Amino acid sequence: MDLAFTAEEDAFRLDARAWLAAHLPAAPLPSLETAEGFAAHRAWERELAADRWSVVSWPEPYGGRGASVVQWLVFEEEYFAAGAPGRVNQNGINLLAPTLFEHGTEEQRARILPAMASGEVIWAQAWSEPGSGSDLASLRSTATRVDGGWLLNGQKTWSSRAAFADRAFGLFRSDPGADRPHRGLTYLMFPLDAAGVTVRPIGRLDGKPAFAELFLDDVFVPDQDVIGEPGQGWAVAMSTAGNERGLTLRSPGRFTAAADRLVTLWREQADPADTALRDRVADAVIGARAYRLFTYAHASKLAQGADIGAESSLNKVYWSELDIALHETALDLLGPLGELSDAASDAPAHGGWAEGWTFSLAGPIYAGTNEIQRDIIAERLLGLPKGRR
Amino acid sequence: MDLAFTAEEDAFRLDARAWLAAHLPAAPLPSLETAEGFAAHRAWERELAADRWSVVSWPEPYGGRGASVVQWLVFEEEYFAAGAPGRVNQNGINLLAPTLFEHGTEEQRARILPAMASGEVIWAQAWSEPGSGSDLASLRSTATRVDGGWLLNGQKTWSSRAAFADRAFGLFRSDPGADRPHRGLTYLMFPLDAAGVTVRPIGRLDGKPAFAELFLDDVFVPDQDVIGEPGQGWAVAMSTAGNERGLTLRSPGRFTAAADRLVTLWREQADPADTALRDRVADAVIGARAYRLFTYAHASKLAQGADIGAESSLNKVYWSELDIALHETALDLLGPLGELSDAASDAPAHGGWAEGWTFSLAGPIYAGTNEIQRDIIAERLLGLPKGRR
Amino acid sequence: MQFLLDAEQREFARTLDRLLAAGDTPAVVRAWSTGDHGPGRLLWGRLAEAGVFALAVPEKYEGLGLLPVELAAAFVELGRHAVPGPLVETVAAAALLDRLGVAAAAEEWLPHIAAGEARLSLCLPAAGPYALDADAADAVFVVDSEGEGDRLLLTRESGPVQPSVDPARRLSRPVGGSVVARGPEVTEAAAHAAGLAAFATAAQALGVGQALVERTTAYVKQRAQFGVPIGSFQTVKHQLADALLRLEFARPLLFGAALTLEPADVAAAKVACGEAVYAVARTALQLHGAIGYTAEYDLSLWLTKARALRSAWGTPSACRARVLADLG
Amino acid sequence: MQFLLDAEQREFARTLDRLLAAGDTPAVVRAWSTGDHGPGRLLWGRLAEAGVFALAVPEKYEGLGLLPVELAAAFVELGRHAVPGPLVETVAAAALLDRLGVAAAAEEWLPHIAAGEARLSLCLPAAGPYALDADAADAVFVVDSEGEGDRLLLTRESGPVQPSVDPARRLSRPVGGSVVARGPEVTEAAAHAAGLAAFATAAQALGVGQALVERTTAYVKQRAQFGVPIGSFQTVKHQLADALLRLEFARPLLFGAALTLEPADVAAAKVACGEAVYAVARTALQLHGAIGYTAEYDLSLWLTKARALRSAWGTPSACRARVLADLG
Repeated sequence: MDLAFTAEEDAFRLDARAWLAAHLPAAPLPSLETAEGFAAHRAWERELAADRWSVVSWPEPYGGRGASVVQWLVFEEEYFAAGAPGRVNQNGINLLAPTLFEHGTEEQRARILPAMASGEVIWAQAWSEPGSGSDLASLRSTATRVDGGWLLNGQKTWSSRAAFADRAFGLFRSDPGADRPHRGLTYLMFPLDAAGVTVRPIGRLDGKPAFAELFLDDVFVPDQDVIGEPGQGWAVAMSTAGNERGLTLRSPGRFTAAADRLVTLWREQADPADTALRDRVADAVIGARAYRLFTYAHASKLAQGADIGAESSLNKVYWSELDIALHETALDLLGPLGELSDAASDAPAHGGWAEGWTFSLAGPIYAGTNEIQRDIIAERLLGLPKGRR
Repeated sequence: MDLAFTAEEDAFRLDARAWLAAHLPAAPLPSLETAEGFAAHRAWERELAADRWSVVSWPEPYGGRGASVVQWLVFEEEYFAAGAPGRVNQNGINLLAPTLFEHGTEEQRARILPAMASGEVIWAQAWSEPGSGSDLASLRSTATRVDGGWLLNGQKTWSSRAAFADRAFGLFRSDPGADRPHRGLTYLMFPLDAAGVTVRPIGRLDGKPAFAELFLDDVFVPDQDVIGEPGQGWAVAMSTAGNERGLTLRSPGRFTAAADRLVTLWREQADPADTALRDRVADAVIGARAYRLFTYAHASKLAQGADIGAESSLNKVYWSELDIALHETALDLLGPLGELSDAASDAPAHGGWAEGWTFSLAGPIYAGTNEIQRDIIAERLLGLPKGRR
Repeated sequence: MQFLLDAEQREFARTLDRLLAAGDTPAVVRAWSTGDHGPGRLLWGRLAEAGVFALAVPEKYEGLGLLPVELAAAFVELGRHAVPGPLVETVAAAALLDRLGVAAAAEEWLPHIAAGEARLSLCLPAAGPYALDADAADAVFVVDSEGEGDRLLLTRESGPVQPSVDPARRLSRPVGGSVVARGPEVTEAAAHAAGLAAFATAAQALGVGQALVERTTAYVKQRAQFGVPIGSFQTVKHQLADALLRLEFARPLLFGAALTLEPADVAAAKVACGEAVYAVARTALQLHGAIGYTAEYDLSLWLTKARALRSAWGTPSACRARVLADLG
Repeated sequence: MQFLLDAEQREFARTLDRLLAAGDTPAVVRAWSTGDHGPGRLLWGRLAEAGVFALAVPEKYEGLGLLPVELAAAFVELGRHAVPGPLVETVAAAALLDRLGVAAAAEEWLPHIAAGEARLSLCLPAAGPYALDADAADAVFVVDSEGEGDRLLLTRESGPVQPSVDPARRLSRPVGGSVVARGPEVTEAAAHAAGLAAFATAAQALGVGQALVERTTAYVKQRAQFGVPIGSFQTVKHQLADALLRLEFARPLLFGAALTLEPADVAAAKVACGEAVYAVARTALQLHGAIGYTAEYDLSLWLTKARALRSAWGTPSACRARVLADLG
């Protein structure tokens, strides 16, 4: 049992650190949930990609470095420790790409992945529908077979990044007569500027259009943009969902970096005798450390060929609650400044605490609500009987 | 809107205070969950009764003072503030007596209540059975009609006080053919030393026999010890259950007094700069105050003739969680002493924190688990649909 | 002992509820958030007609006397309908001017406050450097320390708006001002005003929490997943039960504080209402899911306010300290 | 990077598990609680044969060297089976004697510890005045401060037993003793021993928590109310899910600390394991209901230990302070 990095991993860390030090934007980019910020973040993706830092864990032919899971974790630690910008293409990189690696064709990978790696094509996810959130199997948008492809109809919602992105991916009901709700679904990709697509941006709590509604009216998708077999979309998507909830969406480096910033804030702002705040700061540090070590244990299991499966639900609940607690502590440390939005001229420079807090509040909701995750933990990890919930 | 006491209420308070000051035992009585302590607490009941302080809210003919709800609350405040002994007959006074007042016959009241008021007869409750805890309607012990009375058979458990008490009350299935599980039950009283009754004391977490199992083998109960109509036991018991969960079982005076003792402990033990402990002490003070005021609002509603009903579930959850938090805070304040049982010679004099903590842990379980109470709050106060749980 | 609102007080609250329900308050809030104060001023006038501001003004200045129970009942409704504006600050400023005893200032402002013709903001040292909605106020009263003691300033320069996490709360650091009074009387009046502000904020927070529980309860009854209303899931039930529990045990602390206005009682009410409203907001958001996370859905008007009210006019930590400090 | 127990370490834990499962450990605990140490001593001997105590003794004293990972794995199993006795204290005393470098004392005690022939209790200033199970120990080491610095005493007088909330933990204030060493070496060795005690206690706590979750999971699968297993109720599921979550995120902190034994890492593990075990015990009790509240049901053996282990050898508050103090 060890936590030692190989010489290669150490070298990889130093490479990443050096590159980030040389390339990091001088000032924080504008919020990626704005048109201006989206463009700035796309440019940053391009810069990352130019030196093969945008998708380190992918094979080299697609723009990656073939990094191991541990190398990827190392990269993420360096990335967040440097305070580097948010990743505007994370829907594509974390959700769609793993599906393409597992279920896509060679043609699809060659066509789609390099453009994703370079930021040329930014992806939105299109999972939810107005009636289907936690109950994803109840989707009603349809894909109808036509010559050479499919026609999409219906409505998607909570489509993150869709306000400014280029393409989207999601599930559509291709066989309305299937005997169970999660059968007869097909996994498709489509352009957001295609004929028949209407994108209505939706502002999140702070007003920024972090997601959108998509209205689809006879949107043509060629066969080449179906992933896996038609009708098998649920099985195809589940590998992505596991990924979304698990290792990749929230890397430990994000929380260790945030905890470090919190400690700095605490030292600047707090009376060290205020043990109530001190204990919460300590809990953030301990929680981030726990999440990091838990992830290294996962990485070790993966390296041994083990499957993570339902354990990813533990990750999801843990990081989402840690993230909220950490940001609430920061707002309390800020005192009267804690009410300010990051757009306020008085807001602490390089803080981002208000936006971070707003973002954290969504954590227990998206990628499978924490209620669903706890059901999964109880049923699959502890073997408790299924109930009606 | 006011919280003002009348001159009569103020005089009542001073009377109670003076009596308590004159009669309070010089040293704390031994735990009432021991044979020695049980006897001492029975003697204390006798002393209370001699001056009509054992059942102040009862009518005078039965040994009470006809006190109003507010006067009862005032008495309880004084009682707990004085640090007076626990009430060994609370099962009788708080659970059985309200049922007798509502559903008993005049003969039953005359026969049973004065002996209860004086401590001559101490009562145990016998609600639960091994298979029936939260699901009380699934009781299986039987009452079989015989000439002049009933024969009881079966097993009761978690019968608090039964290790040392004189008599018990509970529900028995008198009509096994009834169409629904909560029909065909009869409310009966029986002596614990009757032929056919076997009492097996059960030690709680600290080993003290705070409750017992009762094995009933053809125990004869005369008709005069049935409360209400045979077969109507469920309806009869529900009034008692509401009472148990509501105002009477846990009077606010208990928690305001405990919070005061906690503040004293905090001042003795804690670094005032330790805001983490300070905040928890403040929360106990605030919580006890909230529970007191909430109860005064209830008392005002009752005085207007309103029914409390499902609101008593709010009480139950609140005081049980407050009680645990308060005692956990005390244990943390005590530092290394916090691990000691109250029997330890090093334990703080007049502390009782360890026993209080042990006792508090049962709060969310008995008198309807807090899970059941939250179901009731959601369904009856908020009108949410019944689920399968 | 009659620790319940009487029939007249309950009717007063119902009147405000009807008035606000009829006034499309969400549209007023959204306008206010963009700096359009017109609809908010109209609503302010109607609230004044109903007597809200007169509750904080003594009779000799054309008010109804300081009536804390009615004031609490009113602010619960104001919170419940997410009414924007320097409501707390105006009544607290009234309390300050009344307590200060500088006749000219009292005569100049108090009758106008009672009549709904003056909106005031307020900035006191204990509550941080920001004044709420100073850009919409007729004036801002500022207490600061200078040399030998506290002084009270009056300014009409609100300073640039510093956006809050609640778009309907427009913060700024007021600039300059002329001296109205100096000395220990200012300190004492400021403490009195800060207490009343904490008290009114507690009431407002309780009302916000109540709206969040009401709206969430309604939502989970109709929102279906897996073929049943989500309100039939036990964890949904228990989360809402806990939310109700928090509010129902914060409420008596609020009205208990109304009867005394003692600092420790007000602090206890502020802790309980402030912690409750934030916890309830978390629950409301979680049970709504993504739709609750959007600015266009009205729930957001209450959600964003919850965090701000938890700390405004007395952080939980400061209030807990006060509760223990005053135990004597 | 291989942050998992290897096959040999897992097999070692399984061996201990089998040994303890075969030994009717609950009966041993109950005897121990009444002061009957016979069965506990027999079990101690079997644990020593399996190599448990040798893990804390260097090879030159007939041990296996200080092997923190294996020690953690072992103490998880000891906690999981609620093994009574001064287990933590004996390995911490071994660490103290090894670090102190007083050859005579090390030679006298360490080989006997490794062989399971010596049970030691330990009393260090930072952890309060009580020694655990001193009445069952062959000797008690006590560090105290006198005049110019710390000194290490050895005593065989255990003092009267002070009952703990956990009947299987017999506390006392040891009396008198002869001086073994003085000076800064004692201070340094005591700090090292306190760290190892906190570390072993964290592991024991994690094991206790694991047993509580295992037993409660089994119970809710078979206990029926309202016609179904209570484990099918969503709030029961979620309470157990949260319990598992706490343990599974405390575990990596424990083994992370094993790799460094750095005070801050040990403190983080102690906070997480200590808070987890107490929270898990609350859940276990609640989901068992009344039966969990009884001394005769075996669950109580773990429940009562949970509270004690949360604070033993480092309160959560002290450990949190340490985590931040050492961040540099």
